[in-house]
Amino acid sequence: DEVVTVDLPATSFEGYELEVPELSFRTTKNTLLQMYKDMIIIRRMEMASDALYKAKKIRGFCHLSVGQEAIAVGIENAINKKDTVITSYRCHGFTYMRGSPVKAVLGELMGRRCGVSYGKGGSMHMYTTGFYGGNGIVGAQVPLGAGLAFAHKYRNEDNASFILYGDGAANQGQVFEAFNMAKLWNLPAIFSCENNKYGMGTSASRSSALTDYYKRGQYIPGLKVNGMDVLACYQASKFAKDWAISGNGPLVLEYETYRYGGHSMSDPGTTYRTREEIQHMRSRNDPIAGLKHHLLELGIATEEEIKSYDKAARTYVDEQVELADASPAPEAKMSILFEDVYVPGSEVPELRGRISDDTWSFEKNDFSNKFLTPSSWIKSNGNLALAEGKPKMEFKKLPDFLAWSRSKSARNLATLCSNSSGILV
Amino acid sequence: DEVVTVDLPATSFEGYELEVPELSFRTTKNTLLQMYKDMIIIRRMEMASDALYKAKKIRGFCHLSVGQEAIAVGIENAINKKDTVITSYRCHGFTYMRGSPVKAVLGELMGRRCGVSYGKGGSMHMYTTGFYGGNGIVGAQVPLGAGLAFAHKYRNEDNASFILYGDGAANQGQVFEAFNMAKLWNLPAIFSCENNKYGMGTSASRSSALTDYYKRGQYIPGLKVNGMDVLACYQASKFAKDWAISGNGPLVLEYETYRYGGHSMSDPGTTYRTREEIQHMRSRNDPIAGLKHHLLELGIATEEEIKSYDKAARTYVDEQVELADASPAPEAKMSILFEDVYVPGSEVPELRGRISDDTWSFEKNDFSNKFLTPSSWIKSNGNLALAEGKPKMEFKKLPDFLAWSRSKSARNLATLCSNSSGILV
Amino acid sequence: IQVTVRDAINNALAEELDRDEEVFIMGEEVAQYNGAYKITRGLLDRFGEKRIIDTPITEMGFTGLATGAALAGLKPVVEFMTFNFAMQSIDHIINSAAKTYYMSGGIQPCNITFRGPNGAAAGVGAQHSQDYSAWYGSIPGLKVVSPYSSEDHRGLIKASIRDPNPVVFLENELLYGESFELSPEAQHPDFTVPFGKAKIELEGNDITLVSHSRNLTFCLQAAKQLKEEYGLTAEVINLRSIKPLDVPAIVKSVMKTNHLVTVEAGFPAFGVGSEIVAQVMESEAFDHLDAPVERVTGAEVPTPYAKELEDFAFPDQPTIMRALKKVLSL
Amino acid sequence: IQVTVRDAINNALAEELDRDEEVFIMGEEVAQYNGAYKITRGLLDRFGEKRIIDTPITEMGFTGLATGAALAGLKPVVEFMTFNFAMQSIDHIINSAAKTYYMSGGIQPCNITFRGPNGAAAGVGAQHSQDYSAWYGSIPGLKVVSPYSSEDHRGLIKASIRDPNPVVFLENELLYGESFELSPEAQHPDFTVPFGKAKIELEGNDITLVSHSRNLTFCLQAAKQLKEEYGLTAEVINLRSIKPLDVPAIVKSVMKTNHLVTVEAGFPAFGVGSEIVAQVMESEAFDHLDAPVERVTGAEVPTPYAKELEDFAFPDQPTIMRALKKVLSL
Ligand SMILES: Cc1ncc(C[n+]2csc(CCOP(=O)(O)OP(=O)(O)O)c2C)c(N)n1
Ligand SMILES: Cc1ncc(C[n+]2csc(CCOP(=O)(O)OP(=O)(O)O)c2C)c(N)n1
Ligand SMILES: [Mg+2]
Ligand SMILES: [Mg+2]
Repeated sequence: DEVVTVDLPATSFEGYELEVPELSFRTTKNTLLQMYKDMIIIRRMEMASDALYKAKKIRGFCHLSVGQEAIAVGIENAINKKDTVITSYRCHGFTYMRGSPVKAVLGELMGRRCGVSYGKGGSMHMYTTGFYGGNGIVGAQVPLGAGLAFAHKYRNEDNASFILYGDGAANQGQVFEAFNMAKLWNLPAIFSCENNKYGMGTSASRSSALTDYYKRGQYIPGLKVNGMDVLACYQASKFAKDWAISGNGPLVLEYETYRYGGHSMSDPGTTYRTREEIQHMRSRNDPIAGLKHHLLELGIATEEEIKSYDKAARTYVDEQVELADASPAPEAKMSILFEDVYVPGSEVPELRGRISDDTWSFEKNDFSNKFLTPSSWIKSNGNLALAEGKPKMEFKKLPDFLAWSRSKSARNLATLCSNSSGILV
Repeated sequence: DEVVTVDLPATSFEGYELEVPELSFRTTKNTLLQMYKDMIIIRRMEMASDALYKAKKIRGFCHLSVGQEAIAVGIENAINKKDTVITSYRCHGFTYMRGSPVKAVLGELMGRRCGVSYGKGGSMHMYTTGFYGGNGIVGAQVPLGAGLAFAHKYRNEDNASFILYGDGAANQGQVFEAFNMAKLWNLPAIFSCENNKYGMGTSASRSSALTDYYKRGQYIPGLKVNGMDVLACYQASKFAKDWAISGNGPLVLEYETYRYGGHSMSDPGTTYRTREEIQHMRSRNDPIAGLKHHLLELGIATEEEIKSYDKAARTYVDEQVELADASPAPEAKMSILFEDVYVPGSEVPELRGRISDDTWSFEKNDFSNKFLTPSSWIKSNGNLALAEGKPKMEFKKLPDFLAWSRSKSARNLATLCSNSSGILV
Repeated sequence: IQVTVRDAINNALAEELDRDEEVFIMGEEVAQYNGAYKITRGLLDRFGEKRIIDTPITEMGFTGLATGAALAGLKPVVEFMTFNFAMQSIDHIINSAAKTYYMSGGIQPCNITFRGPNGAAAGVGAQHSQDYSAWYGSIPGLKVVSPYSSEDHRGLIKASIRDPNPVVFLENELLYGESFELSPEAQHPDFTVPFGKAKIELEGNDITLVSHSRNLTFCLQAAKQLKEEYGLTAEVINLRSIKPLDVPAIVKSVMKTNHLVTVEAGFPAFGVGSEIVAQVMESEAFDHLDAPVERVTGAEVPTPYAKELEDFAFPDQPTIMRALKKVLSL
Repeated sequence: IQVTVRDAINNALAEELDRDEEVFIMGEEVAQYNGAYKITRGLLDRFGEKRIIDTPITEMGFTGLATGAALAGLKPVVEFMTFNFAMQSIDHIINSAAKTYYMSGGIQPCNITFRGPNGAAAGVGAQHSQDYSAWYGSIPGLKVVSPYSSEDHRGLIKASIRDPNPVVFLENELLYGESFELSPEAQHPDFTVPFGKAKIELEGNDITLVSHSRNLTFCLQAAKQLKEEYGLTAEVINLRSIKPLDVPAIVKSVMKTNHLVTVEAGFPAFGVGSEIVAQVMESEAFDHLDAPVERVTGAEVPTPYAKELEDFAFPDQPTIMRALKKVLSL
């Protein structure tokens, strides 16, 4: 794998109480190629989600990151699997980068059993090894992420926690509480603000008295990064990880970025900003176009090759869409409904359904009061749940629950979501 | 009333993104005398509370401000009755300064009907005109106080809101949320940190990554003030009010101070700090001794006169203690228990006591289900509540509730708590 | 006229803003964006920035700030994008708003209205689907309403804003687009619905169905089915208020029908139905019950995303039918 | 041996800290100050700063941080100075801790224990006196316990720390100094009390008294008085767990005694008693009830400060006696 030198423009970084990272750095051709592939897959995946949403195959909320791909890709390429990442609901790209197949992300979005959260979490709640969600409460992930950093420190691990939050979230009080503890306790926490200029329909300057998000740690050094340039994101994230594991404590990163689409599927995204603004960002600052330019310039790939990657990505994502769409939804059974409320083996004796007859007993692995229910009901009411007889709790392969404390159960996604096109991942 | 010139030492202030107030200012002899009298009454009152607590006449929590008197006194003398003040639970001095007789403060502490909150609030919950409590949840008063400032602005009033909170409270996330909104909306909010160096047993440096509390508004200018010097407190508070009503928006003040006693009555206050430290502050920095020195130096009072003030203060507070102690507790009646849950005339139909028979009907002004209760119970159980017959709700004089929105019902404290020694207040 | 719940709230807010200078609206996206669910559409244009205020995403901060403004005598209407986010600021709703009048011995009122959608929408997952009726309903000092029809919403939002106490006004996102007839009386600018008065949506003789908010829809459907299939009539009671709870109306109905089913979308334990059962047992209606009360509730699970499972998570017509049939031994 | 509740918790915490490196304690004043109520006395000296951690006063922040550490596999024990302050961070307890295992489809557990005094102490006013049993008890994904004796506290705190789910452990400040006999079995380092198993504190035949935490004291006093004055025996049930609730134990007892009184310190509406009544009505015990269940609860008021009024705010022996006599028609 050939080594290349990347020269970032001086505008890539702005520092607050620190020296900005080197603008020139060495990496390999394959690393750059991989970043390209990662970004185009994420974009394709998000575009597929958009289409699936419009086809009414995805319900509820769905927050896409088209335009912001460089951040997830830059970070993941700079860290290792033992580092930890936590984000807001805008999490699909991160979920993919942290190891989930596209099919599992899309499966989750479509509420399928093959989804990364078995269809139980939905768009905002995805988890993989080293990835702690997808969080739906704006700002809540920030102290949670500080807790991940705390755990790294507690265990003397040489790892850092990357904590992503938006410009809107940056005003939540708990962010400042997390800053304070992280600084007091010198935690390897990388507070990473994805400043995409808007929180829903509110522009940064209407939500934040100080829009220099990289300075808002005040007593924590900060770094502003061009979040539309994956190479700057990569270099900044490497710097950040080094910073944290060198015992410097927390750091506040601000990735300046832009979301091309609306806040979520119900927001056209055009009432509070101009089409020109969006168009400007897309045409002048697109992270994928930007990296493509580098690949060509550095002679890493030809136009021809890049086209083939783009095509392969489309094919791969299309296949994953099909696989996910062909996958079944969770069975409409009470045994599945009540699964995962408590860790197997430690359940409460019963959980109640919508009426007393639907009370589920974990001991019986069946309805609690089955025999109190007039049998006539079972036939007449057309309710699957009651008619299902004695469903078997399908325990997913989970390690002994007492052993879980040490490592999050590594779920073997491969068995659930086999990838077909191997070329890209 | 004669005008005098006060020259503060240069160490009185430290500024952050602003020019510190003038060190030399003119005031009147009477103003200085009044400040002295205010401080010695507060100290006497707090000492009386200490004694009453030890005599088990005060229950639960009780947080004294001995050592911190200069802040309440400095602020009140710098503002007017239409300005607003809100504090933490350490509120007795402020309650007094905002117009409550000592008897009403002590009455509240002793849980008497003559208490400033009619005995319902206790040590941490006192309210008078322009004073919005005494708040028991650390930090909660900060956004509440920003709301007071919001109301000033909404009504185009030339007033400011002084929002007192501790060094411990300064880390609560909602403080930062309040900072942000106050700055965004340019509210006349004076965020006033009483830095007494400890939050319970935790020293500032163990709770706060940045102990320069006057800088923690970051994008809000700040001023550190010698909180042990009432003249510095006075001048800073005047400056702050001027700042706010001149349309400059919020300001963060830090009054550096010290509490001589423990955090509350159950804390000896000596396990987390040395006796030397306490002794040093008491003997070198006491605000009362400091002002006395000025009074003598400026020829405002003689040693003799000061002794007479001290004596008068003692006499006054002793009398108020007696009056308060001679006042009755709230009558142990259900009508009193259920009073004040809702504004009169807008109550819910019933509130429930500890058992269904004790359900109180506001319509009947009696127990709801009186006639369901076997009459034998009323005699046999010895429960006052049930035996009381038809108590009359004693509505306190409250204006029409729809008119309340405009001005907080000005309770005529005088009728409840008549002062005897007039010389001092 | 037919009016959607959305328009009913919107108009009522506009009228109250017109009526009283001290009323203002504060919340995330309420102004320029016209509300996440468009409840405040047009209000910024009409009333300006002073009265319709976009906040940063800082629930604890703006809830506290609005409560402080209420202590100063203003009459804030605080919109939560959903009540799930009010869990961040519930301390202010309870400790700063609900308890202050009492703690002050009756000298410090707090006229504030907290409103927004409560409970689940469709497919929004576990963190966005909780129903807080029982939690708020347990707090003395608060009034809590959970309206159903456009008339309910209109009358109760006006009553809430005019009430001198803090009120929690629980809406339902899935009702916003529903249309209901608005009677001529209800169109009056001073039309209010009193707190604590349930409404009989359908009279009946054989069983009482008690519910609030969106589940009334399913109750009315089930009542219709019961009539069609068994010739029996259900009396359907719309609680409208959670605190105070109109137990007398329930008792009266049960004394007529001798059967009771409660329907709500909250978690089953310590819920609205539980309290109704407990109070019915304490009442004269108890001796009139011919069968145990059946509670229809949300299922005892964090709300699952997949529709196949979510369908088991909240009451629907078939489940209510099962309850009716069980209680009536059909 | 006789052991205070304080020492029982303290010792159990020490043993669990010894047993498992991944257990740590975090909270305000837990380390250098030895705990606001001295529950963690001596633990800093013994286990050091890494394991016993003083936090700033930032409930939302440190609850979130500890929950994050639990997601990473550590086993935090979070002390709230009182559960009243946990209202600031209840969003993390519920949305971040309780719901995550479900939202992840069972791949992301969260082993965390939230503990501290719940409900009222003496004379601490309205903001420091709320009882949160029913609120937490309604949340699927949480386990909630409210122990009474030293044995309960010891066994349940160990069970909570070892349980792989989030547990809310509700203590009572006024119990800390109370002494209880600790049996030899209970002294074993692996002694745990199972979740959801009520304990019969006193056997009896004429009426069942169900309670939790400190109110057991008054229940036992009332049972004694009932015996002395009327020769009747009450069966006193200590719930120990709020979620899961040991309804079978209540049902069994009621089928024997035919009478039931519940006693709790929370607000009456949507409370522990309400749920018990509702579940008893759904059970076989219903037909065995000879009188309506009576609920003894906290009064429906923000807690008043003055003792004369506070005395009306929470259950006591005379009030329980009134309930017993009412239900038994004495
Ligand atoms: C506590 C809370 N308040 C409000 C919301 C509703 N909400 C979801 S996303 C969002 C905007 C967040 O903006 P930002 O942090 O900038 O992130 P972005 O969407 O731009 O990635 C809001 C208000 C929420 N989910 N949680
Ligand atoms: C939210 C909350 N957390 C914890 C407490 C308990 N508590 C009461 S006072 C206090 C210390 C506050 O210190 P500081 O803000 O410095 O004020 P000071 O007591 O020094 O005046 C604590 C932790 C509380 N009342 N509220
Ligand atoms: Mg944003
Ligand atoms: Mg302090």
